[in-house]
Amino acid sequence: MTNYSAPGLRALGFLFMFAVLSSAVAVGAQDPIRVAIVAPSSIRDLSWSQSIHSSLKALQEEMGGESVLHIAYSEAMSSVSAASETLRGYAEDGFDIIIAHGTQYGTSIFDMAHEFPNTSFAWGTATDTGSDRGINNVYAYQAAAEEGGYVNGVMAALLTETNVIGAIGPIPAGDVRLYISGFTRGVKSTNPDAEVLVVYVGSFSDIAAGTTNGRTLLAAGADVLTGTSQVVVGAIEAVRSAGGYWFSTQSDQGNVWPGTVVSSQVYNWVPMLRDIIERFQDGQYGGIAYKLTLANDGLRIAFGTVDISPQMLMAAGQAVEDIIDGTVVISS
Amino acid sequence: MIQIRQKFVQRSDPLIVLAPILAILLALVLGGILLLLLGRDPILAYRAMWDGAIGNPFENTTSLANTFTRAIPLMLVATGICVAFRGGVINIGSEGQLFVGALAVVALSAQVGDSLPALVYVPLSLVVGFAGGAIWGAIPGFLRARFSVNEILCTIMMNQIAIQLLNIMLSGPLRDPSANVTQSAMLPEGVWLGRMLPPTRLHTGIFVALIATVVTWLLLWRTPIGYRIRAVGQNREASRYAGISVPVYIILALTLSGGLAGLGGAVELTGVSRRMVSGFAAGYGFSGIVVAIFGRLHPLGAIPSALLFSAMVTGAERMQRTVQVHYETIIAIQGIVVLFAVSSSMWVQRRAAKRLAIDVSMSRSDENPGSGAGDVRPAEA
Amino acid sequence: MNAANLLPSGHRRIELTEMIGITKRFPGVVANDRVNFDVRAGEIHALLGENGAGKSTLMHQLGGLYVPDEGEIRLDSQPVDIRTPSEALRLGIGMIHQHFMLVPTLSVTENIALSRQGGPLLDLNSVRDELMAVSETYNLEINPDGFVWQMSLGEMKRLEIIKALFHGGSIVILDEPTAVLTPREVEDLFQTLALMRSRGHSLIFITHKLNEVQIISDRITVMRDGSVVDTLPNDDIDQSTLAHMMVGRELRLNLEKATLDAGDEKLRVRNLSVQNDYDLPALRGINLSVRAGEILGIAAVSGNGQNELAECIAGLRPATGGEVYLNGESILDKSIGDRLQAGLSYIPEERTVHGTIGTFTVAENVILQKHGTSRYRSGPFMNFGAIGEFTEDLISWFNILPRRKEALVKNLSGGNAQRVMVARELSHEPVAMVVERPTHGVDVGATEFIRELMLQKREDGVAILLISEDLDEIMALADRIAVIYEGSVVDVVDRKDAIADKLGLLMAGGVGQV
Amino acid sequence: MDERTLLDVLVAASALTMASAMPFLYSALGEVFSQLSGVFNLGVEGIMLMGAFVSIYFASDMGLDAGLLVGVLAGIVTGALLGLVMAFVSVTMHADQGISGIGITLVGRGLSTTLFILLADGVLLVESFQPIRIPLLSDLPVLGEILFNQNIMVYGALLLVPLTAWLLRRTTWGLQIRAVGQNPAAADAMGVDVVRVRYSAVILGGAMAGLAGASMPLALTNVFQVNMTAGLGFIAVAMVYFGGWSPWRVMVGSLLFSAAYNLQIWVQVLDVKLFGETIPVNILLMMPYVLAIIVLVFARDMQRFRPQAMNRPFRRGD
Repeated sequence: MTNYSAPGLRALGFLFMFAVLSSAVAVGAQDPIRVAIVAPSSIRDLSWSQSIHSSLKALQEEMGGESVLHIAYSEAMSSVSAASETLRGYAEDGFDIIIAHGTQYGTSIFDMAHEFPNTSFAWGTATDTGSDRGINNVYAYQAAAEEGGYVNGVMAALLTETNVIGAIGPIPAGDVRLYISGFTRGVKSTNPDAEVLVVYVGSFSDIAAGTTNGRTLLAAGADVLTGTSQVVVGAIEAVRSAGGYWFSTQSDQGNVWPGTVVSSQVYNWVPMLRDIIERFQDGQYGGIAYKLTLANDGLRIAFGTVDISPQMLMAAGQAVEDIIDGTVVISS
Repeated sequence: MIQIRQKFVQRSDPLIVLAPILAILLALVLGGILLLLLGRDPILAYRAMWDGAIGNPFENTTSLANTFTRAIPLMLVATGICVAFRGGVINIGSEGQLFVGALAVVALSAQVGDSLPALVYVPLSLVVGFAGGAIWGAIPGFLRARFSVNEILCTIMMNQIAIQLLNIMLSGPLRDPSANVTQSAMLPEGVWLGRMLPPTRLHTGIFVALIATVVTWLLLWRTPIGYRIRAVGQNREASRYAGISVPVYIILALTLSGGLAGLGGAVELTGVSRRMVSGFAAGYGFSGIVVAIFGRLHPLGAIPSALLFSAMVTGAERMQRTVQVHYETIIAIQGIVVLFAVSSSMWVQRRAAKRLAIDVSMSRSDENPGSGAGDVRPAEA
Repeated sequence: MNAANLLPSGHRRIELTEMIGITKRFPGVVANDRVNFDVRAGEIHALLGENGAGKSTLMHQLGGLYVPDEGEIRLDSQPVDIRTPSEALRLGIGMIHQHFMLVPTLSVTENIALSRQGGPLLDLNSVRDELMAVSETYNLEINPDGFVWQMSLGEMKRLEIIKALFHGGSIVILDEPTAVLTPREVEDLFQTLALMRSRGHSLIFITHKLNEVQIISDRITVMRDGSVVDTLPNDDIDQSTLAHMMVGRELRLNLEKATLDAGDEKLRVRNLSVQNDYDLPALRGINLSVRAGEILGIAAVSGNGQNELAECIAGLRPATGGEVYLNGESILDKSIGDRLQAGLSYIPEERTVHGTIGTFTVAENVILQKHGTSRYRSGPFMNFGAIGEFTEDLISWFNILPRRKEALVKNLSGGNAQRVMVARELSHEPVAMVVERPTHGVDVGATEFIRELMLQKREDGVAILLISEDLDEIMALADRIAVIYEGSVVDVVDRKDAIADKLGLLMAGGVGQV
Repeated sequence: MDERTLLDVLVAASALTMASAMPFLYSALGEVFSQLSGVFNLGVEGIMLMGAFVSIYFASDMGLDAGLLVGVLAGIVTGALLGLVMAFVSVTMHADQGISGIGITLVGRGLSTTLFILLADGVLLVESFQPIRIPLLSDLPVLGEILFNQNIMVYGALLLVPLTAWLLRRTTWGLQIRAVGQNPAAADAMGVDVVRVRYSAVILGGAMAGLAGASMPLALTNVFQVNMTAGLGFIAVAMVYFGGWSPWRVMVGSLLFSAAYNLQIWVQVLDVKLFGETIPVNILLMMPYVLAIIVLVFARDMQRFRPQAMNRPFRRGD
């Protein structure tokens, strides 16, 4: 995490960054790979945008820090036209790899990809790399959210005592829908008597409404809940206050709510990002549609500190194995 | 005495022009302090802002083109807000009207496909976009005219409803069948507005916007319809006595206002994004209000005002990108600009008005312009 | 301080109030030029002058609304510095403004309590008691729990006086207090003023009505163009001398009216019933008839249905029953535009509300009803050439100042704004006119001009329905006079047989049946 | 499920309605003061956001760890300061109030996020006010659970309703507020300091919006998130119109809107069918707003209570 609380250090870091920027003209072998992220929400949203930023940070550390991998980001780009200009700006500034972390940015990517043949673009959630149209510098990516959803669902089904499980999403679409349907399948496969109550908040930012939705589910008898996107933080708190359990997705929320979050499906973008960087160094700029799955380590199940029974752990492990080897197929 | 008074009216106050500029400068200084607190070099940040907004147009037109591109919907939305304001109603619902206008164009293309020549398709799409926004504006207009429903609140609610409508359409009937996300399919090429300065996305919609502002100006100040809209906006009772149907022109003002916002949506859609996604043109509705106010609620004023604001926003993106200032910090600076500008410009206007008013009050202070029962009884709003 | 120095309210009595060498400038104008003025306890001092003479400006400085640029105000020889209205109130200076300074949504007691410097908690009961005490002492009847918006204008004026007395009211300034009152109410007011005088208040009475000055005042100060012309005791000065001092030229106070034989019936109201804004009956089946070349004056106290009558004839308000005929044709079903076409013209009472659009130019105002007609259009656009010519003609015929068609009406003086409206209405060449309080709040020059115009139209054979609360105006202009009380016509009398006192009585509803 | 009776659902929904109406109540009641004095403060949204951030930053052990009460106080002070800015801009500088409000909203939104990034590391949590069961009353059937098992800030919001009504009706200051919003010239002539009264009302309104903001993380969500008010401040302003500037009716409006939102959640939870079909979620989410418009249609009579001088700067002698 960037430490913003030390302005002096930041100023230094900033000066350094400026040096990097101004020397960008003189490209040499020693220059770091420069990666830019354009994200729709805050990189501290504890979910979608945070997942890609922290993956990239982890990769940076693994590769050797700022001198090897330079990261820039533009967050909270809710306006598509603003994002579009930002993406183009990064390309013009000579960034090597530009990640458009939202489906809505796709049009902008394809608009400009051909002008920057030596820049690698990646976008998701998506499957289209444009290679059928002769574009070869765009990657697409998506997460098989339903897989971890299924695993979470299996555990939730074993954990519930009331046989009522709640699920919360911002709006019924895309990744949210995938996750919740996988989760529901997981619950039903393990405990057909358990009921999954699904509610949508109608907003990505109204966490007070998220709280109200969470409390409603608790009032409706749910003792185990799950949910996706940044709007659920209020709901997790409601669950924690009530002593219930929570299953997370996208980012690891176990460290924030250690006693409440049983497990998180973590989007681990590291392997994908590493692959994109390696290919970039080999001169390949696109053409692959990545899918984060349990099998390719793109999805991880991270456990919190909640005591769980060995039986649950076994079931979760079994579910992961079944999904990986194809015994269980979760089509959305 | 009369002669003195006329001189007063005619002598313009240099502060009228200077004040908003000073306000912006002052706000930027305050914003600079904020940036310093964040550990950023404000000079560098503002240089990035300048580069992003204008740059050096002789070398690279990209920045300027971006600024112009961004100004197109702002101009249209702000012009729409001017019409409503002149008609005596306040339209906060441009955001929703813009969405619905764009959505109407998507619906059109879903129906028509690629079967029309561009020469027909593009104008048709503009008309449909206008119509979509117009309907969304007419609803609060009708409620205002018929049931005296406060249009500010009604249009705020209509925005929320439009957002849900957008979600419904993009996850349902108008969803891109090839992707599992809330977005529409790519529009057929026949409906695209041409781009003028590739690789930038400056598109021919700028002419639509410029023409629309000029036409709106002509409409308001040169035609009987505009005369009536303004008359209703200024004095409903006198308009009624002049035989003007007040409800009709309130509805018309909000309808035209919504239509222009819808046109903004259509132009942004067919010129820039070319498919409807969630987050499409977010924030234009609100910014449009500020632009309209800066343009002194005059359609022609909306042109420079939109360019100025667009430059600020476009520059801000560059600032975020290169100096890594959080976008929301820039929003705070914009807020400060608004506060400074609105207080200073009103202050200057009032200063001028006060000079004039006192001047005139000399000849009126003893008379009785509005006493009587009408003055103290609660008026109908 | 001895008991004789105390006013009934307990406030100190101020024997002598002096304003010495007061100069007040506004940009481009000297509003008061070295004005000297004084008033004594137990005196009613009238301040007479045309609109714009600087009377109100002078008194606003005594009341704390403006601060003088030069000069000094002394109370009992002590110089005082009055910078705010509350400062003035503290010194015992109460001002009764021309516009009602009341909060309509508050009750009478709350309105009074507003000005009381009490503790943080409202003690409405004690305010009510004190209020009733004042009301009894000065014979001012009021319902302490009524809301202002429900009150008649006369009641509101009473409330204003109570308010001024409530602060001690050592000095009470009355700015044109009779403008909205009925003759009966004026009489009551004058009695109250006399009572106040006898109790040692200093009263300043701002007006431009000569007869009132003569009735009530002890001394008269005449102002013109920001300066004092003279201060005289109210002995045998005749009205024309006063008028001459005030205007600076001779005025024809009594217009000559040609004797005409009225022609055919042009406007007829039959069994007309109309409701007011609160859906209560305002007119209860009235009958009226106006013939060509005749002015029918409607005498009524504000709020008795005459405004609804005018609005209904003009088409602004629907009728609930009855008929209105113009030239023998029923017009109730016609739109406002059609009525205009048929030759009806209407000069509404509130020019800032109904009559003109302040933020529009003179040109835009004079074509208010005609802007869509073919003459002022070319294609989809308005024909500014034709509009401009038309406006310039009107400006010169009606002597509207400034002579600029682009001037905004809100920047015109009241008299000139009234001219704009009258010019517009007369330019229709009407068959019949409904005219409401045409000279209300305009200066003497414009009043004279407008009255002459109306007589001119009468000679041209127009049927005129004149609604006014100013009995003098009605007596001067009308051929016949109808008195309306509570939505019914109480009596119709010929001008020749009309006696002002009797009309006043009828208007007040006192002896409607006599 | 079988054991969920309609009564249970209604009790649970009502209890939650109380809690989720709390921020509306605080901010809308504050706006009543402001608007009655003649200042239309559209900046509530931004003030709430700042109040929310500052309060949790003071209260949370991830921030200054100064305790909940200090947090609430900090929120109130922050709100009052922004109220002061609003008052200065609109009363002293005579700026257009609607636009100034948008400016305040932008500043509040931008600054709260910026400070959040600057001062907090990713997340701010707090152990919030816990429900207090009021003895005896909370044992009442139905009502006990709805009304008497809430946290102190919910009680506070409800108690503010009569308090606000009392302040406006029974104090000199309340009378002055009502007067300067209707006829500032008259109030001025009666010696009321219009500017001071307006300042005080707008600052109080700001303080209450700050309190509303504080109530969100400290008594509802336990956590701060960027832009967490999500338009709630605008709805609060709408409530004031619904309520025709009466505290009691504002309360009714706030409860109604919250109830509409809560009921729509229950429709989702219970999977209520219409003509045998599940009602699309987006349609449900639209409903509170549609309802709000419908209520506005019926509340139009309230317009006669409108402060006539609202959005009109006052200058003596105008």
